Amino acid sequence: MMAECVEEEETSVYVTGCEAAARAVIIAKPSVVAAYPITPQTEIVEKLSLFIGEGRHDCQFIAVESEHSALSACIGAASCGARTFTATSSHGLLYMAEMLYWAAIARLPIVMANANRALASGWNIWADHIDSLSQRDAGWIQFYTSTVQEVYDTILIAFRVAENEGVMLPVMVNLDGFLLTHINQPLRLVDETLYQEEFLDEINVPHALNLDSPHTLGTLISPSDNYRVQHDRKLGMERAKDVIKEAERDFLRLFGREYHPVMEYRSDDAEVLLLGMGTLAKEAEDAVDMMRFRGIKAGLLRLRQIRPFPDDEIIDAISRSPAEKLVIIDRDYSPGSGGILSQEVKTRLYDAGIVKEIVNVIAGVGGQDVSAEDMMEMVELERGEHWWGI
Amino acid sequence: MSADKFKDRHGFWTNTIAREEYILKGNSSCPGCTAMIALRHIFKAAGPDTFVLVGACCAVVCEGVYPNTCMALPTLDTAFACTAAMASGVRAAVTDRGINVIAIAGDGGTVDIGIQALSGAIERNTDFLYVCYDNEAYGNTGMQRSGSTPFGASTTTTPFGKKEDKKDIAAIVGAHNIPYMATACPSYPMDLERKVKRALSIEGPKFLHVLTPCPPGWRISADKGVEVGRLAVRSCSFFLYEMENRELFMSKPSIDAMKNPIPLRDYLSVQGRFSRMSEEDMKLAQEKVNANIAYYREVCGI
Amino acid sequence: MGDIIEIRFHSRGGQGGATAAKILGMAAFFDGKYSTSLSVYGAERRGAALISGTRISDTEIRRYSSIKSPDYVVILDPVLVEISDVTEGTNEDTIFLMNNGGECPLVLEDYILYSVDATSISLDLGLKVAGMPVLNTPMLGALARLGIVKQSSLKRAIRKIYADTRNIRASEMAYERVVKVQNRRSILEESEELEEEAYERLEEAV
Amino acid sequence: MKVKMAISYPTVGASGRTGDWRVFRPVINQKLCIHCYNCYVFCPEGTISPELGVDYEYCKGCGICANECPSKAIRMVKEE
Repeated sequence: MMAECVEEEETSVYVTGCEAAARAVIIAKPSVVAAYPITPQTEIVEKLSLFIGEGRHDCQFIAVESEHSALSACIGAASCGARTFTATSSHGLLYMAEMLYWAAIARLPIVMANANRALASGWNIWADHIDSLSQRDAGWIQFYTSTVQEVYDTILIAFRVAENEGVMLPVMVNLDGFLLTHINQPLRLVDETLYQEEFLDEINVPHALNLDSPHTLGTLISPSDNYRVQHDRKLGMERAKDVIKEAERDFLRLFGREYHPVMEYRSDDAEVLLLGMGTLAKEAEDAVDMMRFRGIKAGLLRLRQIRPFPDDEIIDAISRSPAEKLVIIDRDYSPGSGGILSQEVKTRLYDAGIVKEIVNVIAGVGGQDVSAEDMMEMVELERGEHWWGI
Repeated sequence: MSADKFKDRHGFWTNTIAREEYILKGNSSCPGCTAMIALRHIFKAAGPDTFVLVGACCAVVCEGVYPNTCMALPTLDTAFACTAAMASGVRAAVTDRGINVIAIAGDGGTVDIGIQALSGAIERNTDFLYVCYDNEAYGNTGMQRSGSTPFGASTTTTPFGKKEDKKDIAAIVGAHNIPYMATACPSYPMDLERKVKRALSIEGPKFLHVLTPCPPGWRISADKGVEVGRLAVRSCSFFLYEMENRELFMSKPSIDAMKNPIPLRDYLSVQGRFSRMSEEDMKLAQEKVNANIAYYREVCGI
Repeated sequence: MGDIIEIRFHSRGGQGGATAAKILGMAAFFDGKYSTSLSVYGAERRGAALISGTRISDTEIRRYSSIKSPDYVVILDPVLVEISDVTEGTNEDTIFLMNNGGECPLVLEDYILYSVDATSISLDLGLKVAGMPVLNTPMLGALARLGIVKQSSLKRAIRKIYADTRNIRASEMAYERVVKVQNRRSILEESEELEEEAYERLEEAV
Repeated sequence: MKVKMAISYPTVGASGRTGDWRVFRPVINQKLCIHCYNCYVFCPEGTISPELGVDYEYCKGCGICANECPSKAIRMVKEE
């Protein structure tokens, strides 16, 4: 019986998306974590305070009084060269909005987990991509994940991307509220030593404040200089494209799990392509298999990042498949304009001179329950915008 | 203190003022800005091992334009609402007790938009000194009323005089049971420096409320800022005191003033912003001051 | 795609329905299977009806949408039969497991129904949280008896989640005490069986 | 550093030659000076040195020094 009391070192566990996120953060060893609770992100903060409290990792946990302050504290710490992490969701993200832009323009490699959730009025705590997509122009690199494993792996990758000397931009890792935050799935853990020694270098914020040679960050800036700074941020975002791919390659080499900016599923010979992000796009794999079983050659493209937008990868994947019809599922909506993801994709298609029949399905908004069976019906829809289930 | 001292020949300014200037000359402050006098002495008292945060306020404009700054200390400019929160972040990254973290913000950034972050940072026991320099309005945007604008003062958003009282930020901060808190005025620079040094010697959150007359905003001439600051203290419109562990110690200039205060009118009438104040309001304002004097007499047993 | 076993739990806030889904999923994970478990909160309030669920499969599960046609329905609190639609999306093969003394509610007359008195088991063991008897671990013990997960894996999962070892005992007791409930369906099945037996006997006799 | 940052470095005259803003210039009469250092202490700009020299390059001419001088040793003189 004694043997049972001794926990063998685990290589895989069964946890929620929130716990996976917290476990990844601890491995990356930030020195400052500042966060404020909000459903459905709260468990990340709770687990982190537990891990830090248990002494698993020496880190300062700042329990701030608002999300605005959470990101502000991270900005303060990162400006002094510290590795920082925060997490939020929905209204919290929008409350942070001012500082989101601030962090990106100040070129601070902060990593944040955002639990995608709808916005009030009419309190809704369920999955919706509008919170993060409303902030897509803030200058943050934005990943969208679809399994508990992917949440964990992507946060591990995020620190390396953010801190790359040519990138120096904050990274937001999005996970669908409840569908990923609260779901339990098996999670394979990485070898912490291998990660720390082979994958992630010591943080170096080249513009961090120091006493030896004092400087000021954030003084007034003239229009022409501001323009240059914004242009340089654009260059950082462009460099991030390659840095992400390189990090994903190294991750595969060291830890055996494969990620790409665009995850293709049976798309090479597809006659109809589904396209989406997050858990909806993961469930779409089931839809593709079922359609194939019925003789419909379906395929799927799942976007893992919307900023920087993987232009080349998406054009390459679409032009490689014979599909004439593209069904883009948006778990978001820009009133007066349309599905945001669909607009993003259409822009790239136009630039590449590709004409497809585009079906834009607004589905899963506000946590609407959408299944693989529903997606099988979506491919029957005609060109244009459709609100699923209305 | 690594700064080398200079000796005065009359022993009036004893050799406690550091010679180093941490705000370099040639910055954008208005001529006669008393906030700059205050900041100058605060940094002299703090010394070179100091990280500074400057919220959105006049001081951030005074720093100058990229790629230059007048600040000779490592300085982080912050957004309006979050100065104290960013200071918590800086302190989390700079854990060495030998290094000071000083956050600077104006009255608007402290008593209005920044009060939540300030309250949070104090409650979290952030080891830093928060300085609110109070020019009693939003000076940067051209003198609009703030929560700190006094009764009767006309601003661009209270063109006929403010009807409400000045928010007592020091009392609000005091209610957090903060280890050290003080009020000061650059018209009494040695008192100010002493309070900064005392504050920095204590671990935990510290708060300094500094009244800084603003020549353009208060409509006084550029050479009168220091003098008007003195009138504020002598009329007991503004009290200089320290509070340590909930015990209040009135400072010497205010003790003297409380014994024999000058009429409030002497302080208000020299400022253009009170020129529209009615006789009735003037009387009311004096009554409010009298009540304050009575209150502090009771508290300090003077 | 693989075959997925879907289990739906009906409980009320504070009874541990969400944790039940997690423990069951973890037990399946210990069995070497892939599983996901999700609680669908109404509101995180004590007493409010809530649904949680577990999916178990030999291969990766890519489903996130709600469980629409459960293979098993577990009812932690008998009251829920009255106040929520426990039969939603079920079919004639759906197996029900209910916490009660072995009687059959009207709506479940035509289903395969098992029962265990989880409330009594917990009360006997003094197993209470915030004054309420713990219902999830005994119900899971009963569920293990129905063969969804190995009992050893279940006990390992319970140990991971709860420090109180009485939870293991509760699951063991429920494992022993779960019974098939006599209802219209079972009587019909039984009579069909009897008829068949009689027919067989008749054939033998002839 | 690969990335260009908006870093501002400490500079005397970060906002230019602020002495040009001046309308009146302070002139210290050393004979009347009692070395109280009020002018040094109260100067918002730090343009009066402890040796009581005025840096006219950056002095904005606010006149606080003259106003605070107890011996009237500082006169504000109109700039030519």
